[in-house]
Amino acid sequence: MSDLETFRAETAAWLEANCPPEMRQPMTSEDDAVWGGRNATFKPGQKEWLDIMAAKGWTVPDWPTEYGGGGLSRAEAKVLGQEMARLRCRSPLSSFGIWMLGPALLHFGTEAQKKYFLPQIARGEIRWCQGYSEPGSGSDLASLQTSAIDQGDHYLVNGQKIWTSYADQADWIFCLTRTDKNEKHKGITFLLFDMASEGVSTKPIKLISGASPFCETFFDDVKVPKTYGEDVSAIVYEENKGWDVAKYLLGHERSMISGQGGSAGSSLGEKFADKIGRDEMGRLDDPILRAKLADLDMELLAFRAMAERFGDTFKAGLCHPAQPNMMKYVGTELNKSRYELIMSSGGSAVLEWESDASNGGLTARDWLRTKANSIEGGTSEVMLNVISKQILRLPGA
Amino acid sequence: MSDLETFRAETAAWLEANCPPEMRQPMTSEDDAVWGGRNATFKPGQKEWLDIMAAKGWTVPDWPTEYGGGGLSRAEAKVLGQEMARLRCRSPLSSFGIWMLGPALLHFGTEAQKKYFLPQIARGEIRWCQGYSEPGSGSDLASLQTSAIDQGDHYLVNGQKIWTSYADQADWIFCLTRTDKNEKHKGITFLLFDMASEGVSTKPIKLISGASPFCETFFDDVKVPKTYGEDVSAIVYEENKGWDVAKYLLGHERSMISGQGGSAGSSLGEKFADKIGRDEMGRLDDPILRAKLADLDMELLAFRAMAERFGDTFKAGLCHPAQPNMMKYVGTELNKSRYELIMSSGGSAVLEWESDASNGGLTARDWLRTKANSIEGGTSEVMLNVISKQILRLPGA
Amino acid sequence: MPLYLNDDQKMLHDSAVEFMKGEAPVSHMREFRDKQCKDGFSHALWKQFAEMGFTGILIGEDEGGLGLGHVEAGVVLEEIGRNLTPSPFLTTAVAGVEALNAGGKALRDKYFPGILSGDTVLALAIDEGAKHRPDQIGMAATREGNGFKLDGKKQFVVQGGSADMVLVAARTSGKAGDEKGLTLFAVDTGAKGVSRDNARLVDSAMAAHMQFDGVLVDADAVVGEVDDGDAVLRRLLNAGRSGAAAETLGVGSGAMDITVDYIKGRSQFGSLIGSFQALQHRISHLYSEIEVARACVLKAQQLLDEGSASADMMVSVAKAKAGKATALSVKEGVQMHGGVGMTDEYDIGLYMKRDRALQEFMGDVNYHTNLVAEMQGY
Amino acid sequence: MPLYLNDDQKMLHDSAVEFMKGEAPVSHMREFRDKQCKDGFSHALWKQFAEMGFTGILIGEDEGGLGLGHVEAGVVLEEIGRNLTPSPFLTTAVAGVEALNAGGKALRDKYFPGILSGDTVLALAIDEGAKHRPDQIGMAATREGNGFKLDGKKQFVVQGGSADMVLVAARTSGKAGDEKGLTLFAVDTGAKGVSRDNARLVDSAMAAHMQFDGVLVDADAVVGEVDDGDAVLRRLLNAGRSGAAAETLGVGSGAMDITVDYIKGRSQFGSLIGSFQALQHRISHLYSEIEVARACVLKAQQLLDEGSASADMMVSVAKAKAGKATALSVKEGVQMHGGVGMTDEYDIGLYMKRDRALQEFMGDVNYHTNLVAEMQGY
Repeated sequence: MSDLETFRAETAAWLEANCPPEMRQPMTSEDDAVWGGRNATFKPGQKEWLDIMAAKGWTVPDWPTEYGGGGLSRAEAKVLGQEMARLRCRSPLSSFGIWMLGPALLHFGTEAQKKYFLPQIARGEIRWCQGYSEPGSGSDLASLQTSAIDQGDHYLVNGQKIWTSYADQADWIFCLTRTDKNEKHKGITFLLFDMASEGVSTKPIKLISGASPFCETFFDDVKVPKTYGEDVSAIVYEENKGWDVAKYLLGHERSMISGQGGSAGSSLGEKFADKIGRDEMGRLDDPILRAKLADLDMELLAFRAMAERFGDTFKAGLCHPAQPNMMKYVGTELNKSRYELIMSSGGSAVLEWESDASNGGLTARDWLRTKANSIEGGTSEVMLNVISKQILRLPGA
Repeated sequence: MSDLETFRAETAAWLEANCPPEMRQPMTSEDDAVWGGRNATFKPGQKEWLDIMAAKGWTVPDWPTEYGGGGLSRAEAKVLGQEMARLRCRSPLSSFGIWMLGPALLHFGTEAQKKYFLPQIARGEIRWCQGYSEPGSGSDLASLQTSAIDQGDHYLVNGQKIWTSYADQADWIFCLTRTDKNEKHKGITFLLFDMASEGVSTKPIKLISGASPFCETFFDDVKVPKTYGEDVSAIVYEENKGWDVAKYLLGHERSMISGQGGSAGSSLGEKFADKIGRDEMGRLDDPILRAKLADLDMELLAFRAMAERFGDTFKAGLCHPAQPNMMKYVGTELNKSRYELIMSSGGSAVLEWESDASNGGLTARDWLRTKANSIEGGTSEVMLNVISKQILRLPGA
Repeated sequence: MPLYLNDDQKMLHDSAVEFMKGEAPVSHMREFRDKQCKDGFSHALWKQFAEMGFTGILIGEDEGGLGLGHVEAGVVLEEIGRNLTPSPFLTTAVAGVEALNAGGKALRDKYFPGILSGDTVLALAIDEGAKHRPDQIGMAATREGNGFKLDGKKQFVVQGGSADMVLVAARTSGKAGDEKGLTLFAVDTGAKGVSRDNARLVDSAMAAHMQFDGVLVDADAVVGEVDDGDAVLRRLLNAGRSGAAAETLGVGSGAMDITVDYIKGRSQFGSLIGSFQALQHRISHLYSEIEVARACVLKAQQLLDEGSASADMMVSVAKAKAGKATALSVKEGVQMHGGVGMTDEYDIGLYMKRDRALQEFMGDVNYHTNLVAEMQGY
Repeated sequence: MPLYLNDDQKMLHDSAVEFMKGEAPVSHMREFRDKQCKDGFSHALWKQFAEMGFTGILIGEDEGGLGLGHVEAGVVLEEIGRNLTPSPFLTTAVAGVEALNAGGKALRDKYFPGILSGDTVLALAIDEGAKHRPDQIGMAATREGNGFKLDGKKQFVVQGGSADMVLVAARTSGKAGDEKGLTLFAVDTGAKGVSRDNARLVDSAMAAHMQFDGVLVDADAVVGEVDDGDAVLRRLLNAGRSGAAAETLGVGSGAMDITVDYIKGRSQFGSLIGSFQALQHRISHLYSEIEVARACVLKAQQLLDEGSASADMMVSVAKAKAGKATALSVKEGVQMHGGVGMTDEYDIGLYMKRDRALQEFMGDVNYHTNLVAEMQGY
């Protein structure tokens, strides 16, 4: 047995032995995700599962062990993911710290920052939010205006962010601020600070899906110390170089989001054929819908191949650095199309918004949620601009 | 019986009595169209039919009688068209003089120009071609460079045109020339001159369909007199105001072309169902193709309604002046889609390019021909620019 | 008949525009949504519809109505769509009245006065599954004494919860799929055995799951002919479908207009986003689609008013094309709004939700595109 | 196996790129078209293919070939597509050899040497109507003595006019539509009763209408099993389809590249048209489509080489997606070229024509999309 197969067997056995039974049930609502943080509330089994996984470093399996990670190789981490999926173990921790700030710190952070922040993230002690977009700067992120003025030992932060995910529940924020008004991209600084600081306030934004996962976040003379403790800088990378960190994270985010379209496990047509009924020839009894489902199923399978190829070439350093933009564009548009057909296939039953039969309008709310796929993390239009410029090298792009 | 119904009955009787039997057979090739001109050749019945119609003014039924027209009202002209279609009478004359120059002269011409040129057009004595596009100026027509330099009693014309329809068979040309290099739109003059003039040469362009309906046309020190005879000006409208004439004609051309998508007489799906075969339920036995045909048939019926509405509102002066651009865009794109499905439905049989069975590749050549629909007379992109600017009034459009 | 509104229709259009903008704009819909109104619409507004004469558009002049046609109904419906106005107009005054016009005088005398005064609300009980399949109706109506006994379930009965009467399509003979054997009944919702389970939809309209448990109705309740309800059902469906197409067109047209306004005012990268050519081309394409849809809708209504044999085909074309164009309009609308398009604060998301519900009502794009193919014989 | 070319495949790719660009670029295709070559391809070039080893890619090493797989065949086919190279490679060295690999040693000994030397050309006689419907094969093969007698017609036999042998799918039992009862035969074109009517196609390739009038073949001519040719036919089809997908991808990719170059050089309204955002977005979308198609094609070939059970599905996905992306590529290509795109002088129109022929070869987008639905069970 290869080392990897040994690892697989041991991992499976450990998961079987240690994962609480509640954590092996399918999630039924957004509440079932564990976000951690200072004010975390837990359902049965959640805290236990988080702690046991964090102790093993498996909330962040491929981070180095000295920062709270599992120290697994990429191949081992993949095996862990596969075994967790196979045994239906839930993810122990959802976290922008893991997905976003962690990778940025691993790449740009000082040793002191890594030692201080990463283990907190790995153990789910601090819940982070991301302060990027502002009301006036959507796709043109670098036009942001939230100012951080150097006051010697601290910055004075004033301004407003928007689309801050769960800002009302977050402990800390990683935040793009303007430290030089005379520059655009070169006047931005990537700051870390506590959301409990005086002068920080948040206001949830109600979405068309009825949910409010995002906030407006206001900074009114917020004092951000330049260092925490002895030597932990509040700035990631350097002053006025925050755009480099942001760009890195955007690329990272896009390559994460880019897999969305491929997430479809099974054929939509197969799923709906029995619900809608079959004609005398055994075909889904709505010929035009069937044609659209067939086309979508073909596209989903095609995108699954693309996702595999992207993953392989990305890891091997063989794909164009701007390729995540293409993946994000195709994957999100496909996911939107997929949900349009889910709504069409569901008919009037999935129009219901509050009924028990519709699980509180789950399908319709999910459908509306997908409309943000091609907006958040860079709009489809921005993705196409990037492809034009960086891959096709078109003039003036 | 209303006057119009009386007119209809009389017209039908006259057509029955006067239209040669050969001219009531369907056209089988491009040669069956009569273009007239100094070097015209005729098949049996063609000359007779042209002369008898011209004598009645019915080659241009709604032009005034003093210019060789039939003097019919718009309603009468429509009835004539309907009766000719019903009785399958061929058009007696195809002519850019009738379609393009005539309307321009009727709108902008002097009395002397109208008296001189229009009757020749109506009788098919002079075959005209249109000198608009140049190699460097496609969509940006007004950037044209062919120069016409004032030499007192004549202009000296130098330059090159492209996409001149049948220039190699035309007698005269209506031509956009540059008379002021310091202006763009306001430096263009609309000139009329004889293609037999010294210094004019033409070279047919071979198209992907295999046909060569267009030429490159070269002007090498061509002398164009300022007037023909006593008082017939070679300029339509005024010097440096040729762009107004061109714009008028482009609008006219677009509203003519705009009907194309609606020209489909019958349902494509119906036409192909028996050829491709039917499944056990009687449906066209290619479910995805059937869905596409159904969508196209729906779109064709929709566009037919649009064409009717456009015609009605256009005549009544109720539609937006830029609406022909929308019609041209939708109609030509639809016609291209239609031919794509005709090719799909025909399968390998319509791939043949020279065989008798495929009528010399007629379907494939027609298919390729449609690709020009969205390029000639203003590209789809230009149409969309015009809608953006003139109808939606978007900034910077 | 030229394919544009005549002077009288234009006047009606102007007054519908003014009325809906003044009395029932999007904020009105938000108000009724936010107070979780159990009927999903304002009865006071319904009275105003009556005062404007709208509810009597399809009712003959001799019966106190305006004696107008589907074109005029469509004029009102397009404004309802444009303003997302919640109202029972389509089910009551368009599809419902159209069906009753094919019924006996007794039925008309019973229901028209209440419709004309804005007191009565009708609903349509056609669908039995999650998709619109009127050719598959299986609900049973068996003869019982002088009348019939109805047993079965109906879905997606829009306004079913507040309706005074529902028009119920059921089988008096044959089985699901048979062309003959359908009968249309006017059933008072107060009748014994009728139960209604109201559900709020994505667009905050209310629709009922209805159950009929041995509901007894007189022979008088039959609209049209027994076992031959196909004709009256088709009239009802054509009116409902062309009406829904007109309302959809209003939604698509309204969504486009607010999007054009938005991109004229929003700056990114130092320019108004409406100046970006990629967006210009997409929205100009959308404009073209909406124009084509408008032509289809008007044509279908004119053909219905003429009693033309080709009305069925054009109604399906109109419902399909309006649905296609409007789906594009709300999709582009949300995308071009960007992040704010996802918020409840902006209206564009409401247009997307309304479109979704209208897509399903009386057959979606796929259903009607397939009908076009079937009517063409392939 | 990672989803990109390994080092050996990359080397093969580089040599295929260089070879095709040097020996058989678009001008080569124009030359053979303009001289109205009756075979539609260069026999000398076919010899060069053999010298390069290309014709032996799918032939085992023990039989003198390279013993490689569909990925490698696809590498060559993509360059054939990109350069519009006329060649019998796909029918002979890919689909033909794949079928013979499932046949007996006698057949392989008979044909492989000629294929390896670039002397032999094979063709595929599958289609009987204008559309690809292998499940509807009706051509009769009846037992006669020790062998079979073939009677019937085949259409769209690409390279049929110049082929030395055709692989003919016929019925030895059952009727059109039955799954069992098919048998695949290797029929020498010189056999008595074989007649061929050659036709030039839109892309200047040649395809034959073939007629078989009582053509007698030995039992040795059977490829695979009698009455059970389904398995070998599927191998032939999968090889042909994935190969056609790779060639299509080359066409689409090549068309995109020349279009990108064109819009970088062409000015209108004082700007390079490649700087117009509407065009940028459209061609960036196209780029994405081509990338996805490339992933599918490679995946299908890898699965075939692995002998995976999911290869059938992915082959259909690849043929459909490559067809869809390439149809878009040539459409956008001609439109973005504008007027010159319509002229024979520019290459883009030739890509459009080649795409059209490839779309029909071995099942078009519609056919394979439908297969995806059927394989998924709806």
